[in-house]
Amino acid sequence: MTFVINLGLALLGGPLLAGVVRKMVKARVHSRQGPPIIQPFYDLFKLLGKEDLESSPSLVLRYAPMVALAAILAAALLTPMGLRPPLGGYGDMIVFAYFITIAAVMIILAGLVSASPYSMMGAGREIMLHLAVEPVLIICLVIAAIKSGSLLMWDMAAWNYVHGLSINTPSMIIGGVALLLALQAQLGKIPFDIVEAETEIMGGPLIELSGPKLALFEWAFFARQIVYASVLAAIFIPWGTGFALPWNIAAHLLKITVIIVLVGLIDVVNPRLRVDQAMAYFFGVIVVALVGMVLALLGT
Amino acid sequence: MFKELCQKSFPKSLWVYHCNVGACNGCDIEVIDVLTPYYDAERFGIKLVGSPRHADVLLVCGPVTRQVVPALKRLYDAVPAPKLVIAIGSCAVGGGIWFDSYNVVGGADTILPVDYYIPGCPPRPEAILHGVAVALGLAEKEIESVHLKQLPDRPESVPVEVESS
Amino acid sequence: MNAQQLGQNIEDRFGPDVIDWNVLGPDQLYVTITPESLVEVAEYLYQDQGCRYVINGGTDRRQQRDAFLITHFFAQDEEKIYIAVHTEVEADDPQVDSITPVVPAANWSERETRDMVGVVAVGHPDPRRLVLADDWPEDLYPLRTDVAHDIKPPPAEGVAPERLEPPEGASVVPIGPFFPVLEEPAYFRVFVEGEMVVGADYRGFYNHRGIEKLGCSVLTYNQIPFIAERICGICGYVHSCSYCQTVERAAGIEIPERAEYIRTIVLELERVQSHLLWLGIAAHIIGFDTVLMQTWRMREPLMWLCERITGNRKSYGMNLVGGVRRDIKPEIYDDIRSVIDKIGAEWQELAGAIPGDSTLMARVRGTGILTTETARGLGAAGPTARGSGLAIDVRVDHPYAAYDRLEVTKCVHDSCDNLARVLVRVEETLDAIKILHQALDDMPDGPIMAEIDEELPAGRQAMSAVEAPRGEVFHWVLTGTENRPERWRVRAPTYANLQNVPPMLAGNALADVPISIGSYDPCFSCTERMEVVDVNSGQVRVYTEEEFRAEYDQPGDE
Amino acid sequence: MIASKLKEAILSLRPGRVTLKYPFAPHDPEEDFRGYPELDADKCIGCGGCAAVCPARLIMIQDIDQNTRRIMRLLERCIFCGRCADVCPEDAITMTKRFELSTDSGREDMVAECEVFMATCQRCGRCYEPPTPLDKIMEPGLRHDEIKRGGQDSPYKHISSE
Amino acid sequence: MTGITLLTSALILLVVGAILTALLSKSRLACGLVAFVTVLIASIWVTMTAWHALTVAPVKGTVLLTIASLNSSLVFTVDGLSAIFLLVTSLVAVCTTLYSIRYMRIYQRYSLVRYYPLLLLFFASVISVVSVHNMLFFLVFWEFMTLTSYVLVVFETDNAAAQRAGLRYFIATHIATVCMLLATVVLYARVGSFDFAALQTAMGGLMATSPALVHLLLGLFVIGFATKAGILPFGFWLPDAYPAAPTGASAAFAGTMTKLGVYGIVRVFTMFLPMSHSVTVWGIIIAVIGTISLFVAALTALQQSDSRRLISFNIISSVGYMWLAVGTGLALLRISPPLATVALLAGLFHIVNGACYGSLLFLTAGASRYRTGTCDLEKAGGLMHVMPVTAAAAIVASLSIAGVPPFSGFSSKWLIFQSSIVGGFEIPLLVFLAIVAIFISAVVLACFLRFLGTLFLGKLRVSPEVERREVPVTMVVPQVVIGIFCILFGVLPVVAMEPLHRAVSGMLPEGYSPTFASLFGSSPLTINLNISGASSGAWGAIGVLIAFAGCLVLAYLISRMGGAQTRKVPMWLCGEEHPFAEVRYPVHSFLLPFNRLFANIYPSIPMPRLPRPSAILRALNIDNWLYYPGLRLGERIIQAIRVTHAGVPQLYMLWVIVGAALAVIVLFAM
Repeated sequence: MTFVINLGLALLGGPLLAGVVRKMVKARVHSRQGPPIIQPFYDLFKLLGKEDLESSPSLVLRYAPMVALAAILAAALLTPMGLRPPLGGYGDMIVFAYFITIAAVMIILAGLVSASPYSMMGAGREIMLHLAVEPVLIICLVIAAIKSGSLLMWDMAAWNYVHGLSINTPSMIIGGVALLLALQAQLGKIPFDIVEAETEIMGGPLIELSGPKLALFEWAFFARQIVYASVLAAIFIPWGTGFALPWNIAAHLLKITVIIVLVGLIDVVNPRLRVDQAMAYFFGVIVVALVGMVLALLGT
Repeated sequence: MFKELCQKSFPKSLWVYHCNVGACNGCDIEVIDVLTPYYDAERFGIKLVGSPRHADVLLVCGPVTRQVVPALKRLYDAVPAPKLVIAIGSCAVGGGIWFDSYNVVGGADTILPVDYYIPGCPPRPEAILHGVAVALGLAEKEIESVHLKQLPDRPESVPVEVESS
Repeated sequence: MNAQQLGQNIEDRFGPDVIDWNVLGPDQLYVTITPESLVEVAEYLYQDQGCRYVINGGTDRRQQRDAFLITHFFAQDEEKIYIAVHTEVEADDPQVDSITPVVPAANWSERETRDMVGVVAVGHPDPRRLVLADDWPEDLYPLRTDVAHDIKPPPAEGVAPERLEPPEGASVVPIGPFFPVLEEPAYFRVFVEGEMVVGADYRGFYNHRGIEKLGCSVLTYNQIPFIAERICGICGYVHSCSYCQTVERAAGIEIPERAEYIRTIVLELERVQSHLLWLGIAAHIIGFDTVLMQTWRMREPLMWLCERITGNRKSYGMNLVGGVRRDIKPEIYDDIRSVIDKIGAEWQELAGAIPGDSTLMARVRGTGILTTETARGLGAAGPTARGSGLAIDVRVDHPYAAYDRLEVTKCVHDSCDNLARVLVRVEETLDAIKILHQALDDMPDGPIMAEIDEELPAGRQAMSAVEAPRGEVFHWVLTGTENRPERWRVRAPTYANLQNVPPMLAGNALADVPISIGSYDPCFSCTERMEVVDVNSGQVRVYTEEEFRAEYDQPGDE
Repeated sequence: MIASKLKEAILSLRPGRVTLKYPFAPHDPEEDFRGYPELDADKCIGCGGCAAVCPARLIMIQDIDQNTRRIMRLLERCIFCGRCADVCPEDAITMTKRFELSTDSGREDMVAECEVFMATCQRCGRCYEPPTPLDKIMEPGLRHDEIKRGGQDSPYKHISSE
Repeated sequence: MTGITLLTSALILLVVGAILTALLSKSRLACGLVAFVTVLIASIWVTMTAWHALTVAPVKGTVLLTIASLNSSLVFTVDGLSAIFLLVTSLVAVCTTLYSIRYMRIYQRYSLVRYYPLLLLFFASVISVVSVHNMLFFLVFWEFMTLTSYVLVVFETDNAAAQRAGLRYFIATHIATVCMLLATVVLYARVGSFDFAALQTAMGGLMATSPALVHLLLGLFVIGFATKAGILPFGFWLPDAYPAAPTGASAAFAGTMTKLGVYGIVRVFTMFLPMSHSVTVWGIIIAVIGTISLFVAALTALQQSDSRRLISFNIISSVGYMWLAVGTGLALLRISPPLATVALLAGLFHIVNGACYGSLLFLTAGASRYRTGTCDLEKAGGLMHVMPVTAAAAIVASLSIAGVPPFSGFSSKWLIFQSSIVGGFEIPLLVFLAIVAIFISAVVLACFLRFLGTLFLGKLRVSPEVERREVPVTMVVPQVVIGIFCILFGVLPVVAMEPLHRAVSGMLPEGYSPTFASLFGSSPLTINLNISGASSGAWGAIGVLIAFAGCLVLAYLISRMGGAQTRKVPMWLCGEEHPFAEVRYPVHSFLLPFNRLFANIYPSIPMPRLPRPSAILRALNIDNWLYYPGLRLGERIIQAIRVTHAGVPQLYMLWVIVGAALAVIVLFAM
């Protein structure tokens, strides 16, 4: 049951929410009508039916997109999405973080194997951005771990549901804010869509990919949005009724929609930053998160 | 079943790679104009992409100049099938005002198999949208070749049947 | 000092080397000198008289004079003079001294002349043969009169262009010919270390369509405005204007005042739409699509307005030699006013939001630095020059159309970075709206086309310039027989500006390259309407590792 | 920073959705738009003035026999400048507002041909006279027995033939 | 034969083998074969002994040699801890020797008499070092190991760089030995015995009388072991010395010798030091040193373009993880024994894994050198097209060292992170160390992606005379064997953890260590970490893998649902053609902006000021006034320490003399 909900949310909810953002946020700010809400699905299905061009044939390139999507889905199975995660007993936040990393690694590998200067540059940017952003996620999760006394993500979510947001726990608030600040980059949105940067390096690591490979990566990106937003929603934003159907699913959906819309809104009112500027920004965010962690260690 | 779904999705999501093969910029600007709020081609799932690998449609603007021919061929080769080629503007359709210049090879169909033509100098954004609509099957083409003949005994002209060659 | 005095000065200084000189109108000086003295005269004009180099043109006059005519054009902006320095080169020994060593900005055009007309610039620092397509035959010079305009040599296999090698340790990132933010094919070889640019190399001519050849061989005087307009699809009207002005000057045609005002209004409308367009594209380059969408939304009513005034959204087709084809009906004056006022109001708001937008500023401030010295040395034009602190504006310096009766402000910023170029254009747009109001208020009644009774005589020449949105457009026409010019020479602003790209790029992050190139509002189709090819302007500063580190104070790797 | 972003957002949101209904509802061009040049075959006298001034040189005048003159226009490369309409002494050419010219066979569909009946020369006095000396009749057009298409003599091979 | 006889026989066999190979050294193949057979048999014996010690009971042999004057006798004793190292050494020894048979062909110019005999003696000394419980013999064998390895480092006699590296190594490790010797002598002076048990008594006594001296002695031991382990700032010799040796030997060093530094720490602090507050303090110190070391080493590794140097730096960083784990374990020993057990187990587990992937990395780098003749990442690349097995091994090893599930590095790192984060609830500092470690784990990944990306993945890029085929089978087999272990310990960590738990239990005082099931749950497939009753972490490799495989199948089905065709095309370079060499993105360019940020971890050039994107970021950027100054301070300290190790032999001699004098003063002051 939870398997179906988590997978379904990641696989179908991701593109759908992206479609909502494109139509409701992006097009609205652009003063235009915008594509249909299910446009991402059209895009994905179309890509799946396209020819698959191989410029540097290799097994790595062939399987990297599948592994990337699978890793994100596996991470989704570890993420509390309103309910107890189906794989909760098999992996904790560190396993989760590593699956997220695997997905990033696959993008990097795809870029490296493509060997085009643009893809190499994109891969380099992905590594740098990942190095700058991942600590934020880790620190924020550690804050929650300290508060809940467990590294299991559903323990953290449960703690959050029980204790909620309170002025007595500023560390959690800071953690949530830091994670929100980092979310933009983790979701590959402007001002941090530096990795793909269509107008600079033409899709970066994805430049040489076409057809199903591209579709799988795109799908993984959509699913990643849900996973990250779920982490933020379940662990740092309270208002839920614990692990019970169906209201907490609804509440969770509402929360991630709000988060993704917010991210989309930031996306449309900013230009892309350079990778060094982004790294400088994230070192700032890391420091903020560390302050949160110190507070958590001090017991607040 | 899924295969069919994928094929049906193709016209609903046309990713466009726009290439200028020697144009004056007029058509290029109108192509971008089509994406902007008043015309919003994204309604039809059309968006510009940065890599030809991601593209479904090649928008060709301008007369094909001599220097650009090899690059254009490589570009066509870099687009995954199924693909459409749309020639935009009089230059890409027929070579334009410089059709016979020493450095101009001709219209886009001199080099590529072109699927749709959108004449105009530059075509209005509406004309481009109309071309897209024709390509998507949303509209019918509205022109055809004209063959008129003045008859000596009759004051009005009549269309003549001409075998299409 | 006026043109007369300058001519006298040159004669006094060079004596017998000056074969002939005369002045046309108040501001055009034509000097014919011997080939031997060319370099000295150029140096005198460039160094001593503070002239700005414009361009070089080569004309095949073997039928008339058994010689090639080489002409270097200079401009003296303070004194409002254009100077043409003619030299005749013997037909059987087509060689002339290169002035590039003393006038760096002549680099491109001397090579162009060599490739198109076959006159070799002796002593050129970068004499690679790079004109036309890679597979164009060696000894075929398209601009010579005995070469047909529609000659199509068969393609050749295995011809590789000469390319600049990247510095040690750097790799090449090809930007172009097809690159998403370059609307046109242009090919930059950017040398990078990591994401840091250490040099660049430019190769153009993908857009070369042989316009000058068509103008001098198949088209007639009144067909050329339409092809001139298609030199550039964004700001083509400046070219047709400039061409018509040149022919009118050469033939001594006075155009009606109303036609002058109409030209001015359309020119300014074009400037507004071009700057709006540019801001959108520039924002798109740095991923800020909302600005693209919004500026183009603002621009769209203007396009409809242009369609209403001229019958087409762009490539207006308004100009003929002698005036304009269509009148602006008085009943749409108010529509023009309301459209531009609305744009002005929104633009003002946008301009107010820009300085506070720190993410935007992070991308434009301090990037793409083009120093004043480089800009002057390489002859930058228009907003690029004004963004580097050079106060040049043809509308003020060499007034044309109705600009001498209107109040034009030079918008100059001296921070030399991308931000300066943004701000120059932002202010210029507001200024253009003011000018439009003024022109609409002052516009006199009357005819829009001059009466032309007789054919244009052959052998007359004239120069004229127009301030395009991108900078100075310069045309020179030598009238000919058969109802067409014998030679029509065009210099578009991007031609001058592009030579400034390589020095500007070095030291930037690669992520800043597209926006830096974009900040010039480059229009390759303009540049390459003729025969421009460049692999390297010769001014590329390839930084050594030490220089580079010293400059940017970056620590070493170890 | 926030203030600027807000300003931008307000500026963006104020106009609302401006997207036109086109192509589902017509959006006609402004008056005097120069669209598809239509030739009224009844009015044409076959003077060739249009061929003389056409910058794109797309009008061919060809005498098929004693009293039939064919006016062939390859509108595929028309730049819609309207010069032909300007100079036509009979106003046989009008620049219509038609702009929806897209087609799947550009070279065929953009051809317009008209055969003019040239009777014995009763109309001579009304033949084309250029408005100014600059528009005088030149060779292109009248002299050509065949009309070249862009790319016809291209030395390059079509991609599918490789 | 009993266990210990086997061990002794194995040692004798190795010595005999060394003599044989020395005699046979003219015949290169025979020499290699003899060495391999010797090592194989010896390893089997050693493994049997170790397994017995681990599963049944520690084995203690008879007295082989007695030095009455020093009241010492040589007795081989194998307890749980020794057994772990013996097992690792056996595996590494067999694989590297087999590998060397063909690999040494690239050293045609050099006589093998300087290789196999010394390699065998090196293995013998490593085995001996971990099997004695007498400090005197420990130091003797330790010194013997240093000498043999030194000769291996300077194997390329005409390579000046190797000679210099060897000299630095020699001097550094001897200073380390002197430190340890001094400490030992002080303790010996108290109790008159070199036995570990006796030394513990001495330590306990000293603790009561002069705690300062205890701390001094511990410091000397830490310096000694840190030097051997390559821990910064004492391990500065390592990145030069390891690449200098023939790769077979480098792999052996990486698999065994570096780890002995950790072994020593564990021995000294669990066996010598009585349970007290100072254990906690020293645990924290060790953890901090380890973390600094892994931080600096990994970021420096990112800037290397020689594959073996890159690996060497990562070995240091990997040892840093071990120190972090061991330090965490020691720090928590008094506060939370279950957690301490987990941490120590994590450290030992990481040692096992580190030995596997460390040696495997050197083997793959050696294989690429064998084929291409270079270790420069700039000069070769895309080797997966010619050496698929080596490439696969390199991927496995790289993902292991980077700790990507389900490879072995992840299992042990997971335990390290668990123990240090949960331990952070008790000692907050540990959380920060954990975060640094997690971050560095990503850096290591980045580093190895670069290694993989340039050397193995991507377009083939080798000089034309290179043979385009896989390395010989004797070089492939060792890689495969070690690679299997890397995967096995990742997928089924419990297999390794149970014996390790036994070793840890044996090390700790009675009653300190909870049972395996109470800590890690009873499932053989899943680790459900239970500390203080509540579950705090879970890692079920099999379960997660099954789910992951399911997702993979789903992804595969999705990718096939459109029935896409494949077509081969050239690379898209914006339309123009370029020779690949021209557009190839050079290695040193990769990550340049990031490396620039950390370039000054070593050099003294001040940190470049980064432009801030916005005012709000400026406000957020506490790093301006907190982070950078801290970092700079750290750099300066590191710098200062590095400067003292400038590599001038005289300087080191001076240090030795000063140290000795100091020791004498201390001795007589007591």
